[in-house]
Parts: sequence; structure tokens; C-alpha cells
Amino acid sequence: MTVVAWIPMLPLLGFLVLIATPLFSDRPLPPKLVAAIGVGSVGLAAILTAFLAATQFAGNPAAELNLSLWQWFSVDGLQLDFGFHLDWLTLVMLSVVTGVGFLIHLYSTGYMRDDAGYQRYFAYLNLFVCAMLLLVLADNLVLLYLGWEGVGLCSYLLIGFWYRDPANGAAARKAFVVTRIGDTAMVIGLFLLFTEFATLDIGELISALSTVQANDPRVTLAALLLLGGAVGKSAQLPLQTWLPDAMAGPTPVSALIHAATMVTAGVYLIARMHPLFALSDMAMSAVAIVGALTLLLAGCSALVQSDIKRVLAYSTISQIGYMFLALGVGAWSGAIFHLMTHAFFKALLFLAAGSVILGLHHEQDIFRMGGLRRKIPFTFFCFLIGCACLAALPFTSGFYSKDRILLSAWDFYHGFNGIWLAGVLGALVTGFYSFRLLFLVFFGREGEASSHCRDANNTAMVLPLGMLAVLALLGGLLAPPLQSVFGAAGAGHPPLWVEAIAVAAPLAGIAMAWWACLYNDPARGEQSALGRFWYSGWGFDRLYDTLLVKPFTTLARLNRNDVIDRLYSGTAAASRQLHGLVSVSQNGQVRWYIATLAVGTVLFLALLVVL
Amino acid sequence: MGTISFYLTATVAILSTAMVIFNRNAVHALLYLVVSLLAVAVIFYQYGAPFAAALEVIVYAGAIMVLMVFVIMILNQGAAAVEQESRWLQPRSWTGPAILSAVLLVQLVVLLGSDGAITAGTPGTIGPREVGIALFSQYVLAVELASMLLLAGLVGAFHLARQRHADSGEVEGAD
Amino acid sequence: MTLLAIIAVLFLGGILAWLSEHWKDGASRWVALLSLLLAIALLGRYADHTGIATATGSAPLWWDSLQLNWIPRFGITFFLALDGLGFLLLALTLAMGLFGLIATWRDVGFRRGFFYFNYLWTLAGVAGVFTAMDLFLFFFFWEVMLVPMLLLIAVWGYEQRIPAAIKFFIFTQASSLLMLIAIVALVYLHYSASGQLTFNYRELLAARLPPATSYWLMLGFFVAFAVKLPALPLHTWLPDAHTQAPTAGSILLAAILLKTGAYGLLRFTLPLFPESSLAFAPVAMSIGAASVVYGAVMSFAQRDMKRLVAYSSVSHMGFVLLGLYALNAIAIQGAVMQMIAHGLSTAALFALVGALQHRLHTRDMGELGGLWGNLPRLSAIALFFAVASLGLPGLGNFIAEFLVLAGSFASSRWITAVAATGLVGAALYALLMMQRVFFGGERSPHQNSGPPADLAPRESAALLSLAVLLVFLGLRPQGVFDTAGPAVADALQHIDATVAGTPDRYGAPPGDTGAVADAADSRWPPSNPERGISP
Amino acid sequence: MPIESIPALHTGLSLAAVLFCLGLAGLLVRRNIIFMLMCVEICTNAAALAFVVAGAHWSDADGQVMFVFVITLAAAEVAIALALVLQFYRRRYTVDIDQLNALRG
Repeated sequence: MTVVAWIPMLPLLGFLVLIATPLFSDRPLPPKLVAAIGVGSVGLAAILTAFLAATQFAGNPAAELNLSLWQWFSVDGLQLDFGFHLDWLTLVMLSVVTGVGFLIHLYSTGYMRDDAGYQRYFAYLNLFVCAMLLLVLADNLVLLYLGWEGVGLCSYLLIGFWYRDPANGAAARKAFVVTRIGDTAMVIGLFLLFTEFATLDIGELISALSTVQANDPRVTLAALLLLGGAVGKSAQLPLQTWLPDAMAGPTPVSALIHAATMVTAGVYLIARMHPLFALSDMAMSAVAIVGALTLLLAGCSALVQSDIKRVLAYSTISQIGYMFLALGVGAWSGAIFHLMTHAFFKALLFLAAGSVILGLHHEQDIFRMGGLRRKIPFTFFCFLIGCACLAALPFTSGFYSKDRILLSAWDFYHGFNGIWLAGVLGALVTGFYSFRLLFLVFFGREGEASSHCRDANNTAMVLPLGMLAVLALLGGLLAPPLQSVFGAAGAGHPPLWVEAIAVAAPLAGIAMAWWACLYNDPARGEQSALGRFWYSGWGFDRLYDTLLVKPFTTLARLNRNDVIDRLYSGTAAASRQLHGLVSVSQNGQVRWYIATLAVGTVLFLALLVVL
Repeated sequence: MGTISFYLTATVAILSTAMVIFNRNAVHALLYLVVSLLAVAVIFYQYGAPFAAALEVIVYAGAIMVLMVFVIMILNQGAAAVEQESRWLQPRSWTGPAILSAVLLVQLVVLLGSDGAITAGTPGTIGPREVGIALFSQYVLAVELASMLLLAGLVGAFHLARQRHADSGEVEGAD
Repeated sequence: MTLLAIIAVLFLGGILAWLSEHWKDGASRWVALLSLLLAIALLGRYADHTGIATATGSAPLWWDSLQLNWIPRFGITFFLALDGLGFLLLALTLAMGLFGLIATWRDVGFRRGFFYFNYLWTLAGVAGVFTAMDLFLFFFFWEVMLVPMLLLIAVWGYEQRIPAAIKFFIFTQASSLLMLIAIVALVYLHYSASGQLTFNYRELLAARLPPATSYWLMLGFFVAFAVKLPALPLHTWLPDAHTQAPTAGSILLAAILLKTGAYGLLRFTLPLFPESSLAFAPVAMSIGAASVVYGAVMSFAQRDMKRLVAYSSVSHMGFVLLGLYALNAIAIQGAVMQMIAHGLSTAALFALVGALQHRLHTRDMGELGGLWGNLPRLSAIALFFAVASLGLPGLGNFIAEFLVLAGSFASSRWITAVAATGLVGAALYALLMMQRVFFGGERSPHQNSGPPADLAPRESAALLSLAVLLVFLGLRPQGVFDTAGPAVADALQHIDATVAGTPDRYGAPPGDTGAVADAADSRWPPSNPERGISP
Repeated sequence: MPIESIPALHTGLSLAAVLFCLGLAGLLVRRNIIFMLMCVEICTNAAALAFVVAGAHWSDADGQVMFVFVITLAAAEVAIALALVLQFYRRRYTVDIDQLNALRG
């Protein structure tokens, strides 16, 4: 079954070729070749995935594949293979990563056409795809962690891709470090799991868990630590602050990494380890609460943003909050379904936003846009579809997945509950901000930047946009058969008004958006104190800055010369002082020595005389 | 008679020694030193040590002092040196040492006097014969060592005093 | 005899290099290169031993040994021996020696012959340290490696070289004095107890000492090794010495000399004083964790790029200390891996800083910036090693840190949790370095001299080979574990025997497979192969 | 000379003490190396005197034996010292001991 091995191998090879050639020759590869390698490797991986799905999985909901490439290490009970595990969950992720990844690669060939770092860009992007594939294919948590950190690194590299601007570097570092904080919690969780269950193989862990009682504190702790990792990677509360800043990277990167794939790794992790979470009520509630809170907080922040990409970034945080909410109420397949549809429509939205940005010569302020509907109609339609999906208008893909989540939330707590309410409120807010964005950019008066708008789409960009639009619209029909992984979910039948509210909430949000943006002065809400507070992302950045970053950097700077070294230099100085004290007597004067000798004798004899 | 001559010689010794340390002219001081040594030689004789007295005169007052005379002559200490000495010999430069020495002297004398209960010895003359026997029986090893010391002194003095052409004020390694 | 030959080749090569520079300019480095290659070829004769020991199970511990009488009156023998651990470290020594030589091929401007003499003698001393199995001989080599290193810093170093060299010397010399006292006391106590006067390591392993004495002797060894390591309060020589040493010297220091401390702890302190080590382990682990965190924070605060890398060494070697005193096979294997991986990654970083200094004549990160534009190759390779330094999975450093932490987690959860925050710290300083030096706007300090030249093929090849090695260690580390396995098990066997002998003193009795929860309470989990914590 | 006329022990020792203290005072007062050497000779001589007096008191040859050694020592010392003085004078053209302070700590 080496086909599986080739799926991550191909992007890796692409990366190696792209990164190695400049090391050995001074001439860069021709851009066409770079694009062929970069896009081709991911495209081939996508084809292999499709082939795999067609031959092994189609019509077989229980299909599973295991492949051990080699023994990674085996030290005294800690045995790990470099091995892959394929089931429907993995396959969904594989398809999303390779499929959406391929489309975004293709789009990038157009978007990044004139960039000096073309080759570097595709090298990073290929490495990212490889790491992401390893993450989802891993059959043990350490290999998963390898992919996990690998995607983090690529995210760092791509956020800081335009390295000349220090702000980009700061955003990239922030992204890496904040996620690393979560990762550290996660790796401690791995140690805990290993200490308790003597294995880190996911399959073995899950079978070991079957003997553990529910709500065992060790399980709860391990689950919470893994949640820490997931929260960091998926930009959930309280580690969400990095994602809005991460928009400093090129827009296709935001689409691929910070919307479609990497940020959903946390969702994947929890879904993959769902037996662990399911064992602990506390962990489940924690996941649900984190999701619900993030959903609302990020949604509110998205309401008042002025940067087109930041709106989408907060929207991503909010949507992943939905997925966490779903995980927290045990709707595993719902979460993964939403992950998939979200990948489609959010990638679409980002790519469309990229077209807008490129068309407006790198203008990102939505208040300087407006009325672009007629100038770039294709982009507009793509954006419209994306917004409709995001707002979960009926019969779009977002509708199916979000609906399932809300129903599960209702079911899980057997009736009305705060989590469900948060979900519904979130739907309302989502409708509001998504259409606020659409109205501000494409409707209304022409903004200052709109006048010199051009249609920047070329073939390489149109094709992915179109395909993603189709996927976003029809993705709701592609609900993957995940029962073999998660077990069959009992279909609840909530009252009709519950379903009605779920459908009506986004529509209400759209109406509010229309009222706020087209009927009233759009900028008014942003001026209020609450608006500014939301604009700053609920002040989390400032809070962390004062509580953590400032004290740390101040402490570090204060101690730059190493206070411990003072101990030793102090010892040295003290002995030098002492030496100075004593060496005064050693003045080189022979007569002085004689006199001292005489005085000494006198004193000594005085002792004799007196005693 | 013996007592008087002892005190007379002792006075001569002390006075001439005092003249050595207060004199400004090196040659004069040296002559006073010779006088002092001769006086001490007389005291040796009075204490029944004629051999020591003879050695004192021959070796000390004779050989060693001649050596010093030669060096003073080489150094050519003339009137300028006398001038310099009188500049150096200010009262304030010798009050301290004088007090120090006086205190030491008092202490020594007190200590000598405190041992009043020294058992009476059997004083008597000790001639060269006894000394020679003691030297070459009991102390033969010490004699050998002393001879080596003299040899070392000889070689060392030769080496140190040699006038080297490379001498230019800087420290140089041994040859 | 091959062992002796390896050491002799290095010693003689050093002398020859010194002499050859008189005959022909630049001949010394060729001599150095040849003697290193010869030594590597000699070491290569042992390559077929790797991994076999675990396969047969009962293979003799020493792959090769050589015992000659030296000072029979005091029971001192010339006893060299090689096992898996020694082989790994010896291979690291020679490989890093070769790397340092090639990476700084043209850097030495004056007194080249003497430079390579010192370089090879340091290597010879280290090679001796890794193979000497007689405590006196060990101490002898321990001192031999010190003096040439001192000269390397003091003669070819940078602006503050003399104070740095003196500091280095005083720290190591004072601590090795403690070790000497401990060695002599150990031998004497063994002699008065058994009537046998010997410095032989394997015979001294049987020495039975009163606990209090043993504790003090253990501290004597520990301090000497902790200075070399360096562990927290004794680390301050390292930033100065590393910063001021010439590039090749920094490479030797970081890649090899620091490892002698860790090696000494594993080879001597733990097996010779199992009981005291067990009692001391919580302290040592705390020191290790504190070093990890403190080193990372200090590294973050530095302006001088070389100091940054130097402090990162403190942080990384903290993991080694933590792992060694976790006293279980996983953590110790991790520590061994960390020695190797840290050697590779830090040596490369020092070489890169050296390359930058050579081109731009500054290491001040305030003056650097935006180098990626002009030096893409150097920057890309620096990125790789910075990332290796922050412990990215897939590279050797990650395997090492992961195993150390996984193993020590079983011994002490909180200390491990504290040490794990060092992972965040590592990200902070490594990325800050990347940002300040390679990213950002271009700020070349010497604009008038044109853009600096990117890495030459020689430098690229040397650095890339290290990169490949690190990737290999990250993906296929099992060879290292198999090779070091018997030696680690041997060291642990004494500890475990002590644990088994005094079950009431150290938590649960052995064989108590009962409660998983016990592990939380008993700091020193007993042998329990089922749970895989300790052999 | 009749034996009874040998002066008392402590008289001779006191004389030795006086001479020694004079020598010491000279040593402290004078800056000229030549004079200092002479004062050293005075001190040595005083010590020798003490030996001889004590030897005479006990009617023992050892006192004079020690005197012989002292005189040997004095001879060697003077030889070396004068050679040093010569060298010093050649290098510095002075006999001031205070100029000779290169061993300052």
C-alpha cells in the first residue's frame, strides 16, 4: 500500500527540489518549472488520494488502511513506528488538504506571479502540505506532533514570507510562539498518556482507554492538555490572538493554512482522540465552552473589522469555534463535516478576497472599497457564494453542516441550553458580519480605492475560484460516512421551532447587515467604545502584552548580563580588593621590610617581656 | 684592671659603631667600623677566645673590610656622596629608627637581666686547639657546608660583578 | 590497539602539523585533515559493532579494550576501552573535528601550525576522555584537553579573549580539582576497605562506601561535570568562552567539550555512586530544568549572536542533565541523543555565526538585519539549524528532547513540566535570532564594501552534511539507541540494584505492578517492564 | 690571663645587644647601600660576639665554632652583596636603596 506513502512524499520531494536547487546553483529555476513542480506534486498527491478513495474506500464505510514505513524508535517500552493509518476521517482530511491545497497552489501561480520569492513560496507551500498530510496520516501521536509542528513552522515561514517588513516577522513569531504554548501543553499531555498507558500509538491508546473508567482524573487531565494544543493550533480562546495577525502572509496562504487546513488541525486532533474526550465530562464541557465563547467573541470582533482579511480571520476563528462546539457536544462527524465545508467556502472567500486585494493594488481596507459588484463580477459571484455558505443560507454547504451542529447541541443536553443558544447567536452574528463584508465591498457607493480597480483574475486564478465555488455550493451533499470512526450518531428530533430558529437566525443577521451598512452609515458602529473594544479583539492582545510579554522581555533585558555571573565577578572583585589591601605592604622598599621585621621582633619580644 | 679594660674597650666599640652609622663619608665610616671590629676582637680576647680574636682581626677587619674599601673606591664616592649623605641624614629620618632600636635594646637588656638565675658557668680560655678539634670532629659537615657556601659566594660574586658589554639597563637571562 | 592508535594519530598529527607549517605555508591544515581522516578510518573499524550488541543480548560490554601497566605501584593502568556510548561520542568528536576544520578552513590567519596543534590535541584529549577506563588516566586526559583549548581561546580569540580564557580555565580547573580529590578519596577508601589499590573503573564500581562519604564524593564528581556541562549556577564561563573563542574553538567547545561533562555523569557519577545519585536526583533534575528555562531566557535577551547561541547551549544541555538524572532508560537514551544532536546543531550555528563574522565583522544583532536578501543560502541553512535548535520534530533534537521529557515525566512531573516550557523559550530565542539577523529590512553594517559573498561550496557542503545527519537522526534514530543501549543499561543496572536493595527508602517496592496511580506518588518508579518506565 | 678576670656573661651579652641595636638603627636610617652593608656587618658581628661570650661562659668551644661559621657567612654575604651593589650602580648610577623597588606588589 505504498500509494499512501507517496501522498505526503510527493510534496516533500517538491519541497526538496525547490529548496535544494538554489543551494547548489546561483540561477533560479524558471518560474514555469517552479509552478509545475509546486502545483504538480500536490496535484499528483490529490490524484493519488482520489485513486485511493475510489479503489479502497468507495462504498466501504468501514475501510481502514495501516502502513508502517519503518520502526521510528524503540526505547525501553516507548515504541513508535513511522506509520500511517487511514480511515474515513483521515480520508476526508486528505481530500481536503490535497484537493483544496491543489486549488490554492494553482491559484498561487497566478497570485504570486510577480513575486521575487516565487520559488521559496512554493517550497514552503509544498512543505506545508507534506507536514499537514503527515499530521492527518499519523498513526501515533508523536508522528502527529511532527506534522503538527511542521505545519506550525510553515505557517511561521509563510506569514513572514515578505520578510523585509518587521511587522510580518513579528506576526509570524507571534503565531509560532502562541501555538507553541499550546503545543507544549499538548506534548505534556503526550507524556501523561505515555506514562499512564505505556503507548502513544493512537489505536493502542484507544483500545487501552476502553478499560478506563469514565471521568478518571488522569484522562481528564490528558484530555485538557491535548485541548491546550488544539486550542493553540486552532486559534481558540484563550490562544486565539495570533490568527488575525497571521493575515500578514500572502492571501493564498491565509486561505490554505489559516482557513482551510492547519487551523482545523485542533478539530482533527480532538476528533481523532474522541474516545479520550468522550470519557471525561469535564473535558467535553471545556471543549464546548471554549468553542461557544470563541464563536461569539470572534464573531463580534469580525463585526467591526475594517481589513477585509481580518474580517475573514475572525470569521475563521468563529467558525472553528463552531467545530469545537460540535466536538464538545459529541457531534464528531458534524464537526468534521463542518470542517470540510468550511474549508471549501472559507478558501473560496479568501481567494476571492485575494482577487479583490490584487485588483485594488493591495488595498485591504473595506471602507475604501464599495460598489465593486460591476467591476469584478466573477469575483463578486464567488464572494457571494462564499458569504452565503458562511452565513449558512439554506441549501448551501454551510447550512447542512451548521444545522447538524445546532441540532446536536440541542440533543446533547436534551433541550434548551447555553451552548445551543451560543450557536444560534453565533449564526446570527455570522450572517451579520459576512453580509456586512459583502455589502461594504461590492455594494453601495464606490470607495476611494474602487476607482482604479482592475480585474486581476487570470486563468490560474479563475479555475480554482470556480471549482471552489462549486464545491462550496454543493459540498453539503458530500457528507462523508464517518460512522465507522465515530460510531453511529443517534438522530434526535428537536421541535420544529428549534429548526426554524436555526434557519432564521442567519437571515436575521443578513437583514441587520443590510440595515447597518446600506441603510445607515456603515462606519457608525465602529466608533463606539464597544466597537473599538471588539475591534481590538476584546483586548486580549493588550492583556497578554501587559501580563506576559512585557514582564518577560523586561526581565530578560534586565538580566541581560546574567545575574549569576555577578556572583563570580563579585568573587573576583573581592579577591582583587583583598589583594590590593595586602599588596600595599609589598612596596619594594627594603628599608620598609627591615623596619617591619624590627617592629615584629619588638612586638614578639614585648610578649616575652610582658608574659 | 680587667673590668676597667673591658668597659674601656666596650665604650670604644660602641662609640666607633655609633660613628659608623652617623658618619657621612663612607671611607671614614669604614675606618670606624674597623676600629669597632678591633675593639670587639679585644673583647673576644678578654672573654678567653684568642682564636676568635685573631680571626676577627684577620678576616673581618682585614679581608672583608678591604673588600669594601675596594668597592667604595670603584664607586668613587667623593664629596658629592658626602653631600648626598647629609641630605639623607635628616633628624626626622632617624628618630623613628632610633626609638625602635632603643626599645629593642631595652627589651633585650630586660630579658638578659631577667634571667638572673643563670647557673654559674665555668669560664675559661678556649684556645685554637679546642676550636679546631670541635670544628673538624663534631662540625665537620658544617665546615664542608660552609666551604660550599664560600665557593658559591665566590662564583656568584664573580658572575654578578662581571662587566658585560651587553649591559644596557635591561634584565637579561643567565648565560 | 586501534583505540591507542586513534589517540596517537591525533597527538602525533598535532605535532606534525606544528612542524609542517615551518616547511610550507598552509601545510598544517592538510596534515590536520589527513590525521583526522586517518583517525576516522581507524574508528570505522568498529562500525560493524553498532547495533549488534542488542541483537545478541549477551555480547561483552567492551567492543575493544587495551590495558597496559602504567604506574603499578599505585594501581594505575593505561586502560582504554570502547563501548557503544564511547563509540558514539568518539564518532561525534572526530566528525565535529572534521567539520570544524573544514568549516573554518581559511579562517586562521596567523600561527597556523600552532593552531592546528592545539586543535588536534584538544581532540586527542577528548578522545582519551571518552575511552579512558582508568580514573587516573581519565583525569589525565581531562586535563590534556583543557590546556590546548585554553590556548585556542587565548591566542586566536576575539576582543575579550584573555579574560574569557582565564575564566574558562579557572572554572574548569577548580572543578577538576574537586574531581581529583574525589577520585583519590574514592581510591583510598576502596583500598582501605578491600586492600586493593586500583584506579580501574570496573573494579571501583564494586566499591562500597559509607553513604555520607559517598554523597560528598559524588558531589565532587558532579561539580566537575556540571561545570563542563554546564549546569545552572556554574554556567557563566560558557557564554564568555564561546563568544570569544575562534569559530573552530567554539565548535569544539559546544559540540564536544560540553559532552565530556554529560559523559562523565553517565559513565562515572551514576554507576559509581548509585545511592547518592538516587538521593541527589531531584536536585539534579531541578538544576537541569532550571538550566533549560534560564538558558532560554538569557538567550532571548542577548544582543550578541554568538552569546545567544552559547546560552542556548546552556538550555539544551539542561535537558541532558534532566534526562540523565531521571534515571530511566528512556530519558538517558534521550540525553545521549541530545548530546549528539546538540553537538551537530550548535556546531553548525557557531559555524554560521563565524561565517557571518568573517563576512560582516560583527556579531551584534543590532547591526545586522535583512541578510536573507544578500545571503539566501546562508540564511536558509541558518533557518534550518535555528529550527533544529528549537526542537522541531523530524530532526534529532526533537527526538532527544522528547525522550528526555517523556522519561523524566515518569520520574517527576512538575520538574518536567517546568522544563517543557523551555520549548516555548527555545522558539522565542531561535526565531528572534532569525528575525534580527536574516529577516527585516536590509541593514548591512559595511555597505561600502559591496554585498558579502554567500556560502562557498565548501561551507555549504559541510553544513548541509550536518543538516542531513540531523534529519537522519530525527527519522531513523534507532541505530543510536541500539548502539548506546548496553552502556545505558549497564549504568542503570547499578541504580536499579540500589533501588531494589532498599525498597523502603525509595517509594514502592519493586514488582508492584498494582497501581498506575502509584507512579504519581513514588518519585522513582520501580522496574516495571510492562509500563516501560525502567528496565 | 687569669680566668677570674673574665667579665660576666650578661655584660658581654648586653654589649652585643647594644651593638646589634646600633646596627639595626643604622640599617633603618641609611639609604646608601654601602652604609647599609656596613650596618649588616655590625649586626652579624654583634651576633658573633654573643656566641663567643656565651661559649666563654660555659667554657665551650662551640661558641667559637659558631663564630667561624658566622664569619664565613659574613664573607660570602659581603662578596655577593658588593657584587650586587656594583651591578646596581652600573645600571642606575646611584646607591640609593629606595630606588631599588621593582618588587613592588
